[in-house]
Amino acid sequence: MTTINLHLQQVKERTTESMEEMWVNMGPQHPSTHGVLRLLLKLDGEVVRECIPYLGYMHRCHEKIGENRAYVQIIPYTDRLDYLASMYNNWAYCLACERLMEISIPARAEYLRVIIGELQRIASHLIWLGTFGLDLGNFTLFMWCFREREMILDLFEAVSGQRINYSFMRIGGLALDVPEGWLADVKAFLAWFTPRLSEYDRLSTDNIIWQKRIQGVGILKPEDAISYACSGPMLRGSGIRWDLRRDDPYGIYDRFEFDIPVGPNGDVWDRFWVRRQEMEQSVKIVEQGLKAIPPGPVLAPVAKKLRAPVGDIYSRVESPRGELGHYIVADGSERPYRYKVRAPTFVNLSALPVMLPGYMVADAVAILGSVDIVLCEVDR
Amino acid sequence: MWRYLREIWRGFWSILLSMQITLRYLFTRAVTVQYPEEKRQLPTRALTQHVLTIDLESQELKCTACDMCARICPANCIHLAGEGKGKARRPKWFVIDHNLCMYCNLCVEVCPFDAISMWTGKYELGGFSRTNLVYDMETMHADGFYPTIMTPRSPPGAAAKAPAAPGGGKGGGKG
Amino acid sequence: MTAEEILQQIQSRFREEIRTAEVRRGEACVTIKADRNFEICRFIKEELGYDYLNCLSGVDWTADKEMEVVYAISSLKQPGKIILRARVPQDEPVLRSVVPLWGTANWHEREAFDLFGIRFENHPDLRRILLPEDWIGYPLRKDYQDERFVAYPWEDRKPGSVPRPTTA
Amino acid sequence: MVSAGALEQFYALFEAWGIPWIVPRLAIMLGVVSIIIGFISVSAMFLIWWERKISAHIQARFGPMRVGGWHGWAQSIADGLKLLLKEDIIPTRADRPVFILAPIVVFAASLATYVVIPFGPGLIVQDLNIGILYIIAISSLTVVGIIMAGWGSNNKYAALGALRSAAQAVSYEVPLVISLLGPLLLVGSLRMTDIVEYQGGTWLGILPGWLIVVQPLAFLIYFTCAVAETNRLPFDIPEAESELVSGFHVEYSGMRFAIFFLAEYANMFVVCAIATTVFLGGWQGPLLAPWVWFLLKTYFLLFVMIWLRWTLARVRVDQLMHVAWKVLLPLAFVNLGITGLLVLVLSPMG
Repeated sequence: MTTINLHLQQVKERTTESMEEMWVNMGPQHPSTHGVLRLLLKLDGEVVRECIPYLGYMHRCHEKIGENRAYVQIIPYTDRLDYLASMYNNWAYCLACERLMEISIPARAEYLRVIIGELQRIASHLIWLGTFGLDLGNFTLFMWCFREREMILDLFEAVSGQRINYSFMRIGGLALDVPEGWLADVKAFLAWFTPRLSEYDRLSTDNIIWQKRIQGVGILKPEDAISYACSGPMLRGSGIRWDLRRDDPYGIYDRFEFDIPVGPNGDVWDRFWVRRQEMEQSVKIVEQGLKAIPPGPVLAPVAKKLRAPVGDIYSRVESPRGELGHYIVADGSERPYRYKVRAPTFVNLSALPVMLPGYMVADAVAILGSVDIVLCEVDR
Repeated sequence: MWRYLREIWRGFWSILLSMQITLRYLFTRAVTVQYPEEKRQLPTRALTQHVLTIDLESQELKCTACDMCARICPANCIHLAGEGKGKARRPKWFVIDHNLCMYCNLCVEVCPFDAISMWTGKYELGGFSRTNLVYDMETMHADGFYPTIMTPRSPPGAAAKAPAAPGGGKGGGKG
Repeated sequence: MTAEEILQQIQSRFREEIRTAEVRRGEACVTIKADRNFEICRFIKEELGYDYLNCLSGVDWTADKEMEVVYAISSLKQPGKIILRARVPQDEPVLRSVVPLWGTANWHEREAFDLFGIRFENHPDLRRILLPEDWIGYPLRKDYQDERFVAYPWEDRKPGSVPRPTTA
Repeated sequence: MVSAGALEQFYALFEAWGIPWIVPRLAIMLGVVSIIIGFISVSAMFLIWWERKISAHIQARFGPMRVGGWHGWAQSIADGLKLLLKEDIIPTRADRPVFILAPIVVFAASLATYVVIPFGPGLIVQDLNIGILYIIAISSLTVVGIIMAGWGSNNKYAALGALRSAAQAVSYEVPLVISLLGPLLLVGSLRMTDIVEYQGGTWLGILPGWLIVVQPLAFLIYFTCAVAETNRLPFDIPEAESELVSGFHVEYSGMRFAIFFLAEYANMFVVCAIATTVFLGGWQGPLLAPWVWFLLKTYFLLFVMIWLRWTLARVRVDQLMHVAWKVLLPLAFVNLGITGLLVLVLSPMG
């Protein structure tokens, strides 16, 4: 080895030594972690080399609470899991119990569940779009999305009396029928909402900065998506056409016509675009539901004190964030013996350390935003 | 070269388009409700403070202290004791700790006598101490007709007053 | 593949390890002995093609002095679901980790370790995930005791008993 | 602001009384500085209020409505008072002198640039014959203050923000200066008043004689760079609220934070004032008083800056560099080359 080469190598070694990688603590209090999530990022300049998530800042042992409550009493607690899609959590839990206890619910309740659930999906995606805009620095989009979401909350408030934590579904149907004129209000909302989507597009989708920021960033390969059991828009963004509403239909989703948007590349843009299109599909589903909804009761006659037969069930639905599963073990008493929530964002978030390395800090924020986490659900 | 220039033009043009839509919004009406001056009209079903409903003729509480609501409450925030036997049974004391209440409406749904309601429209519940949110029978005693799940619409007979029953479940203001 | 076929395949391959096997609600439910859980999972993933681990959850069967790990496995390409249960003794709850098969098992197993104290061998990073690192005990075990934990007075409450809040 | 003759008389008066020559000059300087600071504070407060109102109405809300009665006009004053009264926190492990100096450096740099802004004919503190050069030189001092803030805070986010800011300032100075060279070639002077007076006539008899008419590309490049120089969206990566939690001033609170804030808005005013002077004909305009025209044009540009901020998302660091070196710089050179050629060809005839 010549002297110059030796010298070069020494310089190289020294630079790799002195090029210190920096551990940056992103969170628990950080505007872009959407709650109290702590990410430990190893930064090489602006580039993320490694990411270690720390969870549990919101842990309240939802499952232990569930084991100490009667089946009906758990419903209000499910609201507090994914507080941006409470109706869907209600539905998922009630559906699990209904499957376990073999209760069938009236047709009107089924239709109302679909209508309300899809409105909830729109609301949830809206808030995702808004906060994602916030992550990318576009505050205006956030406010616009909130305005439309408020209208959905108004609709839900007229139904259930609550704006966030509805506790509206019951085992066997719904707590109440919708008030008079509510379905017309939903129709009016849809008519107002559809043109708004193109306004959002003007501000975000068509905008070059928006496109450049999220295209080709945070790629999640399909095999990784399956290995990490990602679900919902995360999975569909990676090019896998999988939607429980179509592939394992629950409720009456098999009666509805809708497309399942997928993105080919698995980058942040695809996840964004999948959610953006899902809003349109949800509008379509709600419109079909409004046309077909029959009159009748909304609550099946169920016993006051619900007891589930001995056994267990893993029931899953397609919540706005992905596969929301409930694993319930019943021992024949009024309370579940074991109650586990397979939170979609908990599982989706576990793929974050795979997606982050190699991208910049600004991308890290966008990628984390594209996972669409709700920390209350992640930590349970 | 051509692609380069077209890319620049596309970027410039898309930014102009975005600016056009924000400019249009600059002149639209704001949707904010200026809260203390203006108040939002709540729908009938808005869950607010608990109230113990009364029989409008005899002005007596409908509650028979059957403890159903206290048993169903997931947060364990309802406590009561009754006195008397049979039909004459009435609550001796009745306490709801609103600090714990999750507004699930289960207590109202389970009540067989239509004796408790959350559709009261009283939502300004703030106080300076946690004990302000612990309601006893006196604070929850209804002063007139309140809609409930069994009688959701209007009071029977025109004589009764309806303190908080805004009409229909409208979806709030639009645009 | 129907649930019966799945059952048949697993049974023909791992006759010794299987404790019970049944088909319920169209799902193949298999209870296995814990010592070869990894091989069975690999068989299910690689040879039966059920490559999507929906959920991994622990259950504490105190009455049987056993702990259980439940794998809910399905596939994105074919119908059919498998509920695989592996039972381990309560005083020595150790299993092989399935992280090499499914990345998602990482956090699920950490959660089971955190809340049930089930230990997974070969897990790359078996730490507590939801609770603080210095937490003592495993809260989801049925015998978990903590002075901060107040049981919900469900059966034993009588009208008028224990008026906790004071009047305003 | 005062004509040279009057100043000489003022100095002579003091000399006659036997007071050292430094005293009247200091008095004048102090007076000018306090006028400028007063102007900066008032305009910054107005700008903050204005930005909040514009952003609110873009987002279908009202913005501040309470303080002061009519549309919350006194909100900024109240906020300023609050910031004055707040506790001044200096992190224990901060580099104290650097930490304390940083906001002052930033503010001083933006303060100094006000000296050569021509508000109207005669309404200029010091009409330097190198006015533009002076502004460009002084305004790049801001970045020193920002790096000091980032370093002195001893915070990783602040350091990242400061480094981003340094990279950004270095890159955007280049196209900014080169885009200004085109108009300056036409004018043939660096003096601010000369530039404004050059734009007095009309182009082809109908268009106003503003340089934006013949130099639209230079104006766009300059304006883009100006947005970047003032660290505003879409180029606000040094503070990048959602990534770096407001970057270099993350550790600042109270009055020091207020000074950063003030300097940002003062800088905005400066870059828009330069754009008005160089491209929009400065104080030139019919009917209204010259300084009104100047302020109107400047505030229109400020409005565009605010409007941009509430429309666009933030770019990434590498994209920022891409825009500076691969888009703006070549375009600026092209513009400069074409302008130079035209000047060369046309000047013997004209």
